[in-house]
Amino acid sequence: MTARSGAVVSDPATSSGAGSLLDVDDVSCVLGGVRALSEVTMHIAPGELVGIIGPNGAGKTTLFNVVTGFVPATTGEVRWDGAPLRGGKAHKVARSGLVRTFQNVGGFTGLTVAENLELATRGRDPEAIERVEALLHLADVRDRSVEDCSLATRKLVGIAMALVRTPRLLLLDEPLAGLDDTDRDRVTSLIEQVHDSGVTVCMVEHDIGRTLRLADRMVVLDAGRLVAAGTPAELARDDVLARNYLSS
Amino acid sequence: MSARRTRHGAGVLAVGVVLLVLAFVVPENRVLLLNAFLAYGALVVGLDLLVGDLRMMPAGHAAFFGAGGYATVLLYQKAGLPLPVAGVLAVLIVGLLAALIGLPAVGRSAGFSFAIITFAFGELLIQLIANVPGFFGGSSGLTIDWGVGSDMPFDFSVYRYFTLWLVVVLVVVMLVVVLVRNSHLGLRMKAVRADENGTRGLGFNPTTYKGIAFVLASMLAGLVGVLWAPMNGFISPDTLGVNQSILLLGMLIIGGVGRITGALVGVALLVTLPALFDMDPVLRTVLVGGLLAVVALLQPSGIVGGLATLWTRLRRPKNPPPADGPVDATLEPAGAGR
Amino acid sequence: GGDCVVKIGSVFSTTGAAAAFGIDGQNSIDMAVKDINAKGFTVAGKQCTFELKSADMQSNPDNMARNAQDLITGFGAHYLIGGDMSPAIPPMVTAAERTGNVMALSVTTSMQNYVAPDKPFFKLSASDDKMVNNGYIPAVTKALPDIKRIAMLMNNDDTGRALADSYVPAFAQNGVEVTQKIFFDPASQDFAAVVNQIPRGSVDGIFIGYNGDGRAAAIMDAALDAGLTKNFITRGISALPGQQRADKIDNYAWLVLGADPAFPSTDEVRDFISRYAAEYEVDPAKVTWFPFTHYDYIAMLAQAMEKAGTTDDVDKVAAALRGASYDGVVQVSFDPSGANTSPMGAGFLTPSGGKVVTFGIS
Amino acid sequence: MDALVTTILLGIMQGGLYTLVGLGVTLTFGVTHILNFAHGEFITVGAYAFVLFAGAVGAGLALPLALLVAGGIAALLYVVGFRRTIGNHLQGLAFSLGLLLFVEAFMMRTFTATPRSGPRIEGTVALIGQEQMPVGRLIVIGVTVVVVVVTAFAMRRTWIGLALRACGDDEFAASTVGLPAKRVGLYAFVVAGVLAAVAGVCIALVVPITPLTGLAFLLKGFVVAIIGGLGSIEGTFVAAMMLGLLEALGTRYVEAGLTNAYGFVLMIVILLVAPAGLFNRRQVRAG
Amino acid sequence: MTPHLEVRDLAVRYGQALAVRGVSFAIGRGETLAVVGANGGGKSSLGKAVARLVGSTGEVLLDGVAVPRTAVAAVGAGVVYVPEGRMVFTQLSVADNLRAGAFSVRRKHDWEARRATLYERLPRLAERASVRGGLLSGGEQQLLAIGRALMAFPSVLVLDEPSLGLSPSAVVTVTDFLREIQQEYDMTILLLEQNAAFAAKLATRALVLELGVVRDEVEAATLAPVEGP
Ligand SMILES: Nc1ncnc2c1ncn2[C@@H]1O[C@H](COP(=O)(O)OP(=O)(O)OP(=O)(O)O)[C@@H](O)[C@H]1O
Ligand SMILES: Nc1ncnc2c1ncn2[C@@H]1O[C@H](COP(=O)(O)OP(=O)(O)OP(=O)(O)O)[C@@H](O)[C@H]1O
Ligand SMILES: [Mg+2]
Ligand SMILES: [Mg+2]
Repeated sequence: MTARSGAVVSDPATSSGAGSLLDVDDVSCVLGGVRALSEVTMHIAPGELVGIIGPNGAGKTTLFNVVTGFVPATTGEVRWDGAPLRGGKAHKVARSGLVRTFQNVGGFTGLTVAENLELATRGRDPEAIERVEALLHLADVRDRSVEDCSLATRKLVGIAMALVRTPRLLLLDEPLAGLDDTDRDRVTSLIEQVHDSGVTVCMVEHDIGRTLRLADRMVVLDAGRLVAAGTPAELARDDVLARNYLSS
Repeated sequence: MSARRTRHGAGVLAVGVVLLVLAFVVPENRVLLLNAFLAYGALVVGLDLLVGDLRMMPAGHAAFFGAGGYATVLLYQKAGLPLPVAGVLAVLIVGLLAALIGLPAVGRSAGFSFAIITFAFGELLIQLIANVPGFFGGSSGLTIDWGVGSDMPFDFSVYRYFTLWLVVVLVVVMLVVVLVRNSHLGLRMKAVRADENGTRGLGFNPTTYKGIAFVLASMLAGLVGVLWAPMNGFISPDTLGVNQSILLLGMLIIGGVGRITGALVGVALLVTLPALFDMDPVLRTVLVGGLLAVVALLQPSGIVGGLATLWTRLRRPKNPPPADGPVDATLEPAGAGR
Repeated sequence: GGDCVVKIGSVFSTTGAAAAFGIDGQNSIDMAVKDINAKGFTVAGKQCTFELKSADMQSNPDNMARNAQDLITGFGAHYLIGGDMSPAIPPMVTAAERTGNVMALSVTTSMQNYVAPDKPFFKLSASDDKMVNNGYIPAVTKALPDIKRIAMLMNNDDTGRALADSYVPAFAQNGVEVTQKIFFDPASQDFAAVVNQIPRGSVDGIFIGYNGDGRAAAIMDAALDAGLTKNFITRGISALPGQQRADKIDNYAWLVLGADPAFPSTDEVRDFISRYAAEYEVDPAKVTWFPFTHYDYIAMLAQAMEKAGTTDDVDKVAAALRGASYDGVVQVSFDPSGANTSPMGAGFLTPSGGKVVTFGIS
Repeated sequence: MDALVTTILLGIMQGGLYTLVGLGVTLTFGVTHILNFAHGEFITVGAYAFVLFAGAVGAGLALPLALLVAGGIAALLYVVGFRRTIGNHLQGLAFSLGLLLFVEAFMMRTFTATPRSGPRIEGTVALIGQEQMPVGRLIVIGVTVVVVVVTAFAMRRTWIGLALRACGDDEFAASTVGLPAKRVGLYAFVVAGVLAAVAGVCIALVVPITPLTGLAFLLKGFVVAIIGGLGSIEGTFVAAMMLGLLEALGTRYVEAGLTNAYGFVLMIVILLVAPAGLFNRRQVRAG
Repeated sequence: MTPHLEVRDLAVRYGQALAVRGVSFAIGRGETLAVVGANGGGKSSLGKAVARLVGSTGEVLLDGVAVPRTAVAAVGAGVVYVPEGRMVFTQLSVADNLRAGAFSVRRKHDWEARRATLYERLPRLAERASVRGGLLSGGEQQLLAIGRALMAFPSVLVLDEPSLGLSPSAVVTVTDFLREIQQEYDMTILLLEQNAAFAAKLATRALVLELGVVRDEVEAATLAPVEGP
């Protein structure tokens, strides 16, 4: 398979195989007449940290939606842990350890930050809550209702809720958007820690710099197509890719 | 959370004891009034599981109350089962009905549709009853001949005997609500209220929680019906009607949603007080309507909600100084929280 | 006040769909109580008065259960009167039976089922069977000889079905064929689609059973619009719908209980109507037949108590009511079994004018 | 099947009335998110105003007066009450329930439950075969068609229609573009009130009215608004026609005792097949 | 000469908490002032107060005249706020979203012309003209929100975190677009951003807002981090 840019692209199949955690095979997704994804194939192996980048409207969020069962794929197949996934059972997918955050603000209004976290752990893991609260500096606002928190705090709450659930694969949709530099650094190091503790991570981001630093492997989407995939270094070597997608 | 549960549970039991004493001491001519308070109290408190915790507004809640009553009467009178057995079966039947009609309704639709679908269900039940007069008694309803002349414990009248049971039912309903509210289930229900897609992402199926609440609340309503029909000795399709359902919602909202005290105050205000003062029914309807409208406007969180806000405000030391004055150093800056 | 007070509880619908009759029922009992109390009545040597407490059933029979219980246990009434719709009777009678020693009186059709020689329950109008077979239908068929085929429109409920069962054979006996029985949804407002079921030219008239004036008016309008017929025979409906459409219809017949406000037969009736209308500020043209029936029965009740020598042993009072008669504004009477035998009438509006024909029930 | 054409026309008329009511429900709910149980009272008020004014000043003048009264009351209720409840749908619902009880009791006291007949338009039009149709009912069909078309056009193409849709979408966003959301809610209420009053007048033209007439139609209005897919004009129209025809045909050919059950069965069946209603295009995306 | 937009001693309070505490600044016509600072610093609150979307104390003057107190009138006066977090009308088409932005514009010709210009500059929106706002991707929604605000012919544009969720290429598009359009329409921009690099590209001066108080005023250029490799 070759990317339209003609870039050096590592074969997505290399990381597939028996050990693969998530396989996206030739997935297309048509939504309201828009071809949001077309023939996307990618694989995530256990322990990887994959960064997905691409311009607005490229289909990144849609990819997450398909993978987590919120939106059915029009054609193609998604396999989670070897078993095919079908759309419509988002809560079941979530329960099987495939945890995602949402691009929009996080947390349930009407609940305090602490209640949100308790909800996410299903009330089973108070230590995890304390740990994440400390890491994200959320302890001070734990009794505040999330709708009274600033946008950034709400984003952090959303991420915290995903983290306390000890995911097997963590899908983060723009975790850094809307955060200032301090918070970006905090969240970045948190993602690193989580990854180091053995969680497979896949994140969509527009903060290219931080993503390149974090990721083991990058995937570039544009106009619904997978245009490139490879290690950050591989991508950076390709002038066209670097100019089109990596420069800020 | 569990401390709160204990506190609330104890409160409920205390209320139960007071009501039990009342059951013995109210004068004979006030027994029915007490019964009405107990029955409507249980109905409205149970309804609050849907309205307060999930913001689901059934416009047909009374249908399940009536269904409980009908099932009891039919099982007792036509099938010859003993009343307690008939009652238990009736509650199960109501649960089944609620699951059948409710699950399609709660799963997918917005609040508005839910209100109207439940309402339609109530109307359909009425049609069913009216069109099978031989079995359901038609629009004339069914009478139940239980209790006439038989001996009651403590020398109670039939009505006062039922007061005891209604107290038990109200306490049970309140306990269920307290337990649910202060559990993780309650938390999930609140989350569903805020964002259904979000709960899906957390691995909870919102439909399940709405369904649980709906079936539970309906069964609680059915339970009240189980006692109400034999207590009255009669049940008719009007028990199920939309007017009754609207009244239940009205009581809850006037009193204040999300609180047991709110529900009980609403019932006291709309059912007990007018009867106590023997108010002209038209005047009463006008007053109830007007009151509901005014309370809704001035105090959206209901009377009890309003009082609670007032209370917290009074307990706070001082009103904050106006913002246009010099910035008060003691005042917490908004961002300091994090 | 006297040294004995007799508590009467009345339950009518002063609000809701049935209020037109309910208000008249409540007012007339109120008037009767006032009139009787002005003189008082003597029972076992004591000077007695009535104390009346009224409850509003709000056109919802479910309220009857609570109202009746309240009046019995709360107010302490031994006499319950009212229930302006058939479904209200079971709860009323149940409440009375449970407490024991309570008498119930109602004009409603379904009260018939509870009337028995050993029970303190009385129906304040003749049973439909009797009045149909012995009075109303013969009178109607005689007065309207050209009507040979009719369609019958009834509420789709127990009362409607029961009535159809007694009216169809009665018509047949008098040579009138009921070609079609239509039971319609009691909540219907528009009857165009309903009357559409009747093929044009298949009937000479339409029979409308117990639906209230408004329903009857809507049915008549729909039938006239569809060009079905200009003849209407009604039951439980006043002269009003016919009078309002006098220029569009040929014949209109209605059943008269006691007397008819539109065609008063005697001076007593005339006086009563004007007094009643003035006292309760109602339009004399809109008075129903409820006041005649209910007003006289209160006086009859007092008479029965005088005769029985007790006010609170309702079984004795009931015994005294059986076989009794009373001449008030109109004539009312019960036979020895407690069945109502008060004379009734049939009203007719024809192109040549209106009249009321009375007949006895035995 | 004899009387088929008549029955279909009767169904269309009924459907037209349901459309008028359903449109009002959809409109107020769409813009203000208030589930207004008192909406039916606009029908009652319009109908009574028409009948009373017709007795006093003649039907021609009574029509605009009735619409004016209903529209005025709708405006008043909005300004005094509903406006303050926007954003808290429990509050709006409670307020409307209170109003419903209040207005109904008041109307009952003032006008009693005795039905009243309004002015009737005499005459019938011959249809094919033996069938005929009253002129009054044909006029009602015409009026509803015109009103529905005008409303639909206005919602699609005009400034006010766009304003109504935008405010229903996101009130805060609307205020950032200089749209007075609360005032737009007023327009929605007035339009809904007038539509309901048109329905009320039409009803009074063909059947006797009582203080409970409005509520009965409101419940049908709710049903069609939901079957159609809340917020959709064409959906409301289609659903209303389906319901009207189903009721008329069912009453005529199946069972007259079930007239009011047909709608509820229809609703439950349709919602099982299309949970969001027939024409609901309201979509939200996850993420 | 009076500044185009002047803010004096502005304060915003939510219940007990003060989000903005006595902020003052002035912006000349055609200038862009950035307000930067950490999350929760009160940037959005400040912006909303300027556009009269939240209650505040202190003064907001446009050409020396107080901006009217209601949001609707403020839009009429030319102060338009672009909300953070892409609050587009989710159920309206892109075209209707833009049309809705022009509620305060009387003449049909005016807004149609402007919409045409916007379509030209942002072909992405033109392609999606008949799609519902809520179905656009995050970045597309951001463009739409900005476009919608421009439809009101603002003289002061309050931009709340326009860079949020924009891909690097889109950031370039948006900055270029905003620069051109600012020149063309002679707009004053109040830019609320925590992305300092983005702020540096558009603004000349920047205020640093911390816990609701202005801590510093700096040249915008100094905000830009040293360009990476
Ligand atoms: N439910 C839907 N219906 C119609 N079109 C949709 C739907 N969801 C997404 N789209 C379209 O699919 C395309 C991809 O959207 P998606 O949200 O996946 O982009 P993205 O890569 O996440 O962009 P961003 O970085 O801006 O968030 C967009 O053009 C969007 O308009
Ligand atoms: N409606 C509200 N009610 C209560 N507190 C609020 C409200 N809106 C904002 N706040 C608080 O005011 C402070 C400032 O919030 P604001 O949104 O203005 O900050 P910001 O600088 O825009 O932050 P961000 O970069 O996260 O958008 C925060 O602490 C926030 O919690
Ligand atoms: Mg996205
Ligand atoms: Mg902000």
